[in-house]
Formats: sequence, structure tokens, C-alpha cells
Amino acid sequence: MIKLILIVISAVLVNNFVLSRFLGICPFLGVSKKTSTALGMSGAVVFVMTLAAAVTWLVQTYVLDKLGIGYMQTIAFILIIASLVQLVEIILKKFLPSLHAALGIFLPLITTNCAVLGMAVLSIQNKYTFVETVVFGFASSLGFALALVLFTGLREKIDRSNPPKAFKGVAIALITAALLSMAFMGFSGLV
Amino acid sequence: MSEEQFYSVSSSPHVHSGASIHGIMRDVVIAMIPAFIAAVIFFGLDAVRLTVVCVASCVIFEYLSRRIMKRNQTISDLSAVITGMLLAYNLPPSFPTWMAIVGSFVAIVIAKQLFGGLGYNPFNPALAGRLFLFLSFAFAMSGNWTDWNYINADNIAAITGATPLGMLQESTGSISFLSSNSNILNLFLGRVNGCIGEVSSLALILGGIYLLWRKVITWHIPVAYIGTVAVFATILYVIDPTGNASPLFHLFSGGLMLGAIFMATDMVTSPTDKSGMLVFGIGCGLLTMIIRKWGSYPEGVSFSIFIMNAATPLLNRVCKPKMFGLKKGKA
Amino acid sequence: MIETVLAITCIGFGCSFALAIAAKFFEVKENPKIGEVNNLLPGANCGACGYAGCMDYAKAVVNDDAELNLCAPGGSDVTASLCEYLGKTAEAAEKQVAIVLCMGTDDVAKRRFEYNGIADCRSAQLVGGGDKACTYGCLGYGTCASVCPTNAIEMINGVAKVHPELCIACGKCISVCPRNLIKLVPAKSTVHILCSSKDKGPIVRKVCTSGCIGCTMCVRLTKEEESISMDGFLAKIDYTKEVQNKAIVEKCPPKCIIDTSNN
Amino acid sequence: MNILKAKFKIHGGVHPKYRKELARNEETKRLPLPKILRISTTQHLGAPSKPVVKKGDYVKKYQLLAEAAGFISAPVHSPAAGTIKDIVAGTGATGTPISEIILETNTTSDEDLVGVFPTNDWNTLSPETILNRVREAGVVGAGGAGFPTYVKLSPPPGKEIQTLIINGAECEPYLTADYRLMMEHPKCLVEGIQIICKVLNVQDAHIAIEDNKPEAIELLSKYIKDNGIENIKIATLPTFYPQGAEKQQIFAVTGKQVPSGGLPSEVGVLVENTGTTVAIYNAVVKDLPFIERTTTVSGYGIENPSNVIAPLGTPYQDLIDFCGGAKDGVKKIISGGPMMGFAQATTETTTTKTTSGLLLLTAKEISQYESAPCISCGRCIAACPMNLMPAELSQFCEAEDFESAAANRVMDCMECGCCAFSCPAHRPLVQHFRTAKAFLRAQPKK
Repeated sequence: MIKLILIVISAVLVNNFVLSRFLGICPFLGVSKKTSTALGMSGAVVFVMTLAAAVTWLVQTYVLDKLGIGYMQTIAFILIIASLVQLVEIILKKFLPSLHAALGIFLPLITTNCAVLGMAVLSIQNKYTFVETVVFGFASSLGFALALVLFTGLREKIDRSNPPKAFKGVAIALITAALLSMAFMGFSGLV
Repeated sequence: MSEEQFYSVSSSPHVHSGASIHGIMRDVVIAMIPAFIAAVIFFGLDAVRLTVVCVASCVIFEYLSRRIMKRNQTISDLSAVITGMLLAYNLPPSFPTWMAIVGSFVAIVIAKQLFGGLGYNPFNPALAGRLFLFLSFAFAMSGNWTDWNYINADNIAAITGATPLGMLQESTGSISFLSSNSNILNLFLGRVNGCIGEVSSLALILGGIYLLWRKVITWHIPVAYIGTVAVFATILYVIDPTGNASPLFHLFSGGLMLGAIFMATDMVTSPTDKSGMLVFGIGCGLLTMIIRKWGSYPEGVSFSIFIMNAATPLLNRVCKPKMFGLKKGKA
Repeated sequence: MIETVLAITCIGFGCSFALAIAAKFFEVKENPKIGEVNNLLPGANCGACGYAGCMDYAKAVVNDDAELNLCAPGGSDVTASLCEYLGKTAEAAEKQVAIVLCMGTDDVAKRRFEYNGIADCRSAQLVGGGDKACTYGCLGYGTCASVCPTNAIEMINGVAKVHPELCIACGKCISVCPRNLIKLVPAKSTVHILCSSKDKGPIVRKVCTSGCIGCTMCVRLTKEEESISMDGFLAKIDYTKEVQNKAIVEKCPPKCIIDTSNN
Repeated sequence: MNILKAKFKIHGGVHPKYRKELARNEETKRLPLPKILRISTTQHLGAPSKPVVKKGDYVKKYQLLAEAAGFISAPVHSPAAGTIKDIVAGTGATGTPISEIILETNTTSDEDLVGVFPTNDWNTLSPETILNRVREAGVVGAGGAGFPTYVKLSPPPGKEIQTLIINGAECEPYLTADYRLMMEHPKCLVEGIQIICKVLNVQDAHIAIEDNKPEAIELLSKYIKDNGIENIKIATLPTFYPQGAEKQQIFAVTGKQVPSGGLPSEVGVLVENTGTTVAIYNAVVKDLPFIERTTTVSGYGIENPSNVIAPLGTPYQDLIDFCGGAKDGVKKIISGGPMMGFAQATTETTTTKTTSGLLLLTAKEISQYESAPCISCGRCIAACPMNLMPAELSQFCEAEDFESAAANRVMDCMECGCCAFSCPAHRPLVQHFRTAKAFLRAQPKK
């Protein structure tokens, strides 16, 4: 049980997917304009990552390891993640059309989101059991959501700042993200 | 109506309380003087060197960046001076000068001017500078200390090189001697190793009282912050008195006083609403103790204030005063 | 080797099978035409057509039959492609540009008081009715310039000036000017009366030396074409007609008529 | 004892330098009739009144010059006999265009007036006739808004008024017109209150006075005690600005909060200014229309500051000359108080029914706005009596994000000026909010 808690703390705070491992930066920057879209995106990512963790672990142990074709890991995982994202897109289009329109291009982008694939591959490398993988998937998506919501709050403040012309927009957002990740380095060694 | 003598016309109101940013910042500088005196007493010339270097380079960097960005000059509002002093207070006495200049550059140019100057920066500039130095020049920041005579287990004045928190970090066996009241007194007065501005809690508290009296800061953040650290430390102390230091030790050691009174209460980067300030203080307190207890760095104050600065915009959205005349519940 | 291919293909089949069920179960009807129309539009999302961006305009065109020539940036070629795609006819809208009908720069027009407040025209108008002595003239605080998506408006000596070649006639500056000085005029028209003051001559002369004093000289000179008429004490050009008699530019006493054909 | 201390204290409020002592102690002086009067037809809130006279007409004193146009409007009467020179367009104190009736007064005969029928006992009049007299006299709120009084005195059906509050707070610095009124005409004030009580059939009334006017409190309470009046009490309020704001005063005296966007009648309270109450008394008892009012001419820029009774339409220049002329170094001329008044470009503007003050301020009394960024120090939030967040609102307005400003209730801002007064960065906060409100009012209702 302690190991699960450590996994959660490490995934959310210590090696936060966005701020320490620098995975999933493009939706992190793209969607952080408004809090509502950021929350919507976080919800979608949590759903996809948790499911992806479960399914990829099953495929890995019962198909790839059984047949000894571990090298096919990336293709199989991308296949699964893509179909999961497509599933989320269909559901969102049906039940939350406004959120679907607001997310726009960033919803299909989760497919190529390195955080999702990264999490799947990492959990295999760390030789987690099934439960640990799912918890790790869920915790890392929580980490992503925490970083995203924090950054959206910051983004709304710096959108009202007036940096020199060259730094307007994404440039100043990247600098803020850098400072934020500097802050999260305080947690290193926590676990 | 005399043609050339135009009257000034503006929107109401036409009178003002007389407060000014310059006035506020001047009060903060005055409040930091006691800590400077303590620093000079304990660390002598190094304290003067570092403070002068940091303040000068901060002001020069602000002047240059405002000039390059073709914006109006704002060095007269003393905010660069305060950033310089705060940064200097966070540096160990043995810190090389050129690194202090690099820290000032990061603090003023990257953490403040790039966002557009005072008021637009989401993070406290002095903290940004300190964290940058702390993470890039870890060895220089840990510094080779002058000796600090502490009274060890069998109460003989022994000499050690580490800072109080550093010792807490590395010690394995029982460290209850750290919490003896003679050590605590040293800690309180400042006769310890540590960064030049954070050692003397007495001087910092004096400055804090001055700020409260001048109404530059309100009690909410310092009290919430220090209170949370005290409660957290007491709980730890009660659970395992030998393995943990006493709450007083935690209060007067490291950068807590400096952080809680001067850095966390930086108006630009802390919430504006009273309840928001309380949540901010409690958040800082928790993070500081977590990092001190389980983190790999001895001092968590800078990191925790920095992270809570990131959370300030969200706190500002959540903690809002209830508008006059709104029925209960209607936002 | 074979098992690898088999394994991957059956994972693929499994996923696609799940997706097929989901697609059927959560199916949402949407008219494919909207996507088509959206591709024809320039995608500037400038809102000149009055809709919240191109996708919204496409929906309006397909579902509730909106006008086809509303897309200002696209101009006539977008209208043509829309007509041809939807098989409808619509007269191509003539290319229009915005123009600021005031030339009371700081050297000719006086100020009334020393304004101390926000450098924004709408805000300045609220304080004492604006600090320009002429109650109709351009305040010169550049709100139109800041709101123009293509930066076509430049503030010269306290008065806004539109660069016709950059203007996409989106109308944002028109709605933002507190004194309604900016009008959309045909791009090819060259003669303009740069004044909007309806005050009598002596009052205008007191506040601005290049304001229209209502002497009706230009109206008399262009009597046959009836291209210029008087609106109170202000001469106004009827932009549906072409102004031939360019002599009015010299004859106008305060010189507030300009002809942009030469420069 | 008919003096009670107000129990409730609202959030926020500021303490500007009151400087009331400048024009506080002398009697109110009367301005000799100026030669030219320029009477504005927008003397009140609501539709401007329509002139009924034309160029060249000869009018008597008290004769109707312009009739009310619509329900929320008020008639305007001639303050003196004379000939109408012209009806021209001019600019009002707020800078908005108005139309002015130029009256050349014949200062010789002052008796050439329309018949006046004072009644000796107003108790005999029914509420309807009282209301009619108030309407015909053109009485409007003298506090500064200028809301037609008869509309206010006839609350919407179903809304019962329990308490009447007479606003004697006069919290704006420099202004002492109401104070002098209370000191010099207690009888008119108290009877005016009783007339209002009769119209609204309200049982008890409070006269709210700030405790920086002890003489007024003492004089009025003695007058009430001597005449054995039970239903009028005096509520002393702590002195701070904006104690005189309607919603804040209702809360301070009764503890009730007027709901956002609602009217005081919704909580069964009505607030009336002392100046308006005396105008009601004059209209009902002496049958005099609203043709003159007391204006405080003050500030360090005027030779001898004093309270002056001037007919409507008196150019500011006449008032200034009457008070000894302006000293040099006058930087700002303000119509009304320094916190909510309007700065003037010229002294050509004329007095109206709502001109409570004319201030000539030198450079050291006024402040300059700068476009400094907000350092979110929270002083404006602590000062806002409506408990809003001016810091955040002004940043939204700066970014022209008026929707978020509306969501944060910028429409509830009453532009009292406390935030801009206490902002260390000297940001033009009130101007931000006025721009946002003007923009949002112009939006078509979705």
C-alpha cells in the first residue's frame, strides 16, 4: 500500500509529467488559455491515461510478452491510445458539444501526446503490476491536470501583462512554464 | 477664460490619500534595515559586499531593460532596490560576487521586466533569482561556513561548519540537543550559520512589526504561514521528539522568518483577498514542512512560496469578497 | 514473424470493432456541407460577416441561408466560389475601405483642457466630453488603431489615418470610435471631405482652422453631378456617384477636401 | 432622548481631508441677481424638459420655462423676470451637450412674479395635492443625482415604506451647504420631514447626520424636543466617506441591504436629502417652485470660501467673482464634491438643481492619475463600500475584457471614488469602470 502512495506522490509532485519530465507540453501550452477548456482537457486526459494504462499493460503482458515481440510495443500502444482518444471524441461530441468545439484540435492531439505514451512505456519499464500501472496512469494524469490548471491560472494573469512585443503570447508562456518547473524541482528527493 | 491657462480635467475622484508605490517600498526598505545590521554584525564585510552588489546590479539591470524596452523608467519606485536586498539576504556570506550579479539578472530581467515590469510578474523576482542560483550553483549556495559554536549532546561548545537545518538534515541519531534552549537563543538572535539576511529572527520580526504598523502588509499571511509551520512541527515533535527538532527550532531556523514576513507578503504575487491570504499562508507552511521533513533540500521556504505564487491567480478567482447587497448564495 | 503480424492486426481489429459500435451508438447527425463551405472561407475568423468566426458563418450559410457576400476579407472571389458551390446567385459586393472623416491634427485643431486620464478614446469621451475643442473631431488616442486586426490605422499628429491598401473593411474601428468619424467608402473613390463637424462656420473656425465652415462652394461647383449635398452646415459626399470636378479641392477655403488619386 | 447611535458599520470607506472648516461658520449669503442666466433644460435625471417659451418672450419670475417630458422628468421655472434672449446648445457640467435657455434678467423689479398661494396649515392638504405641488414645483433630488422627487415619493404599488431617512451626512469634503441648511432652517427641515411622512404615511423618520457636525445634531434635537415631536429621531453616524451613499446609509441606520440592482423601496426604506426636504417644504407650504439652491464655493483657490444661494442658471464665473475671485494657481475647477464631482474645462458652465458645490482647487489639493500597473496591494478592495474587487475589475477593463468585468459586477459600482482615492499606483480606476459601464449599457440586450 505504501508503494502505491509513493507512486502517486512521485507521479504528481516529484517527477510531474509536465514540469519535471517535460512530457505533454503542446496541449499544456495550447489549452491553457481558458480554465474551462483546461478542465475539460484534464478530464479527457485523465480518462484516456487511466484506460490506456490498464489496456496497454494487459496487451503487454498477455500478448507481446507471451509472443516475445516486445519490440512491437510502441505500435501496439499507439493503436490503443488512438482508438481510446477517438472513443473520447465521439462521447464528447455527443454529450458535451460545446466542450468538444472548445477543445478543437487538441482533443485528437492527445493521441500523439507524449505524456500518454510515455506513461505507458514507463510503467512497463518500471515493471509495475497491473494495479500499480493503473494507479501510476491515474496519478500521472492528475499531475498533468494539476500542472495544467495551475498554469492556466498563471496564463490568465500573464495574458493581461504587457511584455515587450517580441515576448508576447507563447514566448512569455514558455518562460512562465520554465519558472514553474523550477519551483517543482523543490520536490525532488521527496520520495 | 484665459486661453492658454488650461484647467486640468480628469475623471472623479480628484483628491487622493497620498499613498504611493514609492512610499510603500520605502517602508519595506526601512523594515529591512534591522536585518541588514544583524547581517553586518554576524558576517561583517561579506554582508555589505553582497547587499551592495545585488542592489546595484538589480537597479542597473532594471534601468537597462526599461531603456531597451523603451518604457518609462521605474527605478525610482525602489522595487528594484527591495528585490536586490531580498536576493542578497538569501545568499550565504561566502557567495561569489559574479554569481550574485547573475542572480540579480535573473531576478530583474527574466522574472520581472520580461513580463512588463512591476505588477505584471506572477513570481516574486527575488525568489526566482534565489531558486535559479540555488539550483545552478548548489555548491556555492551551501557555502563553506564560518564556525558556529553549538552546545552538543554533552553540552560542550563544539564548532561545526553546517547550518542548523543542514545538521537536522544529515543527522541520524538523536538530535534532541539541537532543541536545547541555549541553541534556540542563538538561533533567535542570529548567532548561527545561514544566509546573511535570514539568520537573525529578532531583526526580521522587528521589521515585520514596523510593516504591520505602517499597514504595508496585513497579519494574514505571516501569521498563517508561521502558525502552520509551528503546528506541523509540534505534531512531528510530539510523535517523535528525538527524531524531529522542536517547533521553536523550526520557527527560528532557515529562511522562515525572512520568507513569511518579506517574501510571501509581496503584494504583487500574493492573493488580494483576506481569506485568499490565509489559504496562501497555510499552503506555504505545509509545503515548507514537507520539503524540510522528507525533501532532499534542507530549506523549503523558497520553493513553497514560489509554488504558492503560481497558485495565487487561482486563489484570487476562488476567494472573493461577497458583494454588498447580494442575497446569500447568488454569486 | 507471422504471430507478430497476426497479433497486431487482431489488436487493430479489436479496437476498430469497439469504435464502430461506439460510433453507431453515439452517432450525431451533422450536415457535411458545413465543412465544405468552411473550407471555401479564408478562415481569418475576423467576425466582419457578423458571425463568431468562419465556422459559424458556414453554418449560417448552409442552415439558415445567410447572405453570401458578407465575407469582407474574402471579398468578391469568396462570394463567387460560395455562389458556385451552392448554386445561388449574389451580386458581388464592391470592395470597401474605411476612412476617418477628420483632419483636425494638433497643429490646426485646439484642445479645451489638459486631459489627465486613460489614453483611450471611449474613456476620454466620458471625461468632460473629450479634450478636443471641436465636439465632433478625432480625439487621437488611437483606440481604432489598437483594435484594427491588420494594423491599417496610423495615428498621425493626433488624428487617425487609414491605409486603404491594408484595410479589410471589418468594421471594428467603426464600432469603437466614440465620435463615429469612421465610414466605409468604396475603395475606388478618391475625393473625400475630411470633416464631420455640424457646427456653424464661426464656431468651427474658433476651434479648428481646417474644418468645413458650410460655405457650400463645393456643392455649387458639383451642381450637375449632385455628388455633394449639405447636411446642416456640413458638406457630405454621396459615394454612390463619382466626383468629377476635382477643382473643388483648391476652391475649398479651409482646404478640408482631399483627392487621393495623385499620391 | 431622540439621538441614537447608528448600529451598523459598512465595509470599506475612506477618510479624505474634509477641509469643511473653509466654508462652515459664516451664514449663507445670497447672490445678487446676475444680468444673464443660462438655464439648462437637463437639470435632472431622465428626459430633458421641453421649452415652452421662445426667443424674445418676456417671462415673469416663477413662470414655467420648460415642461416635463415624460414620466421621469421635471419642469423648469424662471428664477427671475426678464426676456428670453435665445435657446442654444451648450455643454453641461458633465461635458454632455445640453440646450440652454438664455434669460436676460431685468434686475430692477423683483416683484414681477406669477401668483403664489402659500397655505398656512399643510395638514389640511391631501397626499395627492402635496405630490402634485412637489411635481409642479419641479423638485428634484438635490444630493447630486437629480432624480425627480415626486416619482420617488410615489413608491411602486405593493411596496410599503416603513422608515424614512433624511440624509444629512454630506460626506463629501469641502461641502457644507446641507450643514448650513440644518443650522439656519431647522423649522423648514422638520416640517418638510413631517410632510414626507404624511405622503408616505410613514410612522418614524431618522435624520442621519455624521458626528463631525455636533452643532447641527444638538440644534435639531433641541428643536425636536422643544416642539414635542415624537416620530423624528436623529441617527448619528461615524464620519467617513461615503456615509452619504444611499445604500450604505440605509445599511448603517437600519442594517438592511438593498439587493443588487434593486431600489431602496424593496427593503421598505426611502432616503431623502436635506436640501430636497426643504425644497419640498417650500413647494408645499410656500408654493415656491425650485428656482434657487445653496452651493458651497470653496477650495484653497478662492479668496473667501462661502455658501451662496444662487438662482438656477448662474454662470460659475459670477459665483467666483461674488466670492472674491479666484487666486492664481487654480489647477482644477470642480462642480460638486472632490470625490464624485465633475472637473470643468471653463467657468462658462451654469448652476443647475444638482450643483451642490463649486470648488477651485490648487495643485497641492488634487492628485494626478498615472498609467502605472496595478500591484494588487488590495487597498482598493479594503476601501470599496460595495465590497467589489476594483483591482481585478480595472485589469479586465484595461484588457478591454468587458464581459469578465460584467461578470464581476462592474455594473454595481456606484463610482464613489474610494478605490481610486486609496490606490498607491494612482490608477484611474473610476474612469475604467465608467468606460466599462458605458460599453455594457450600449450593448444590445442579448
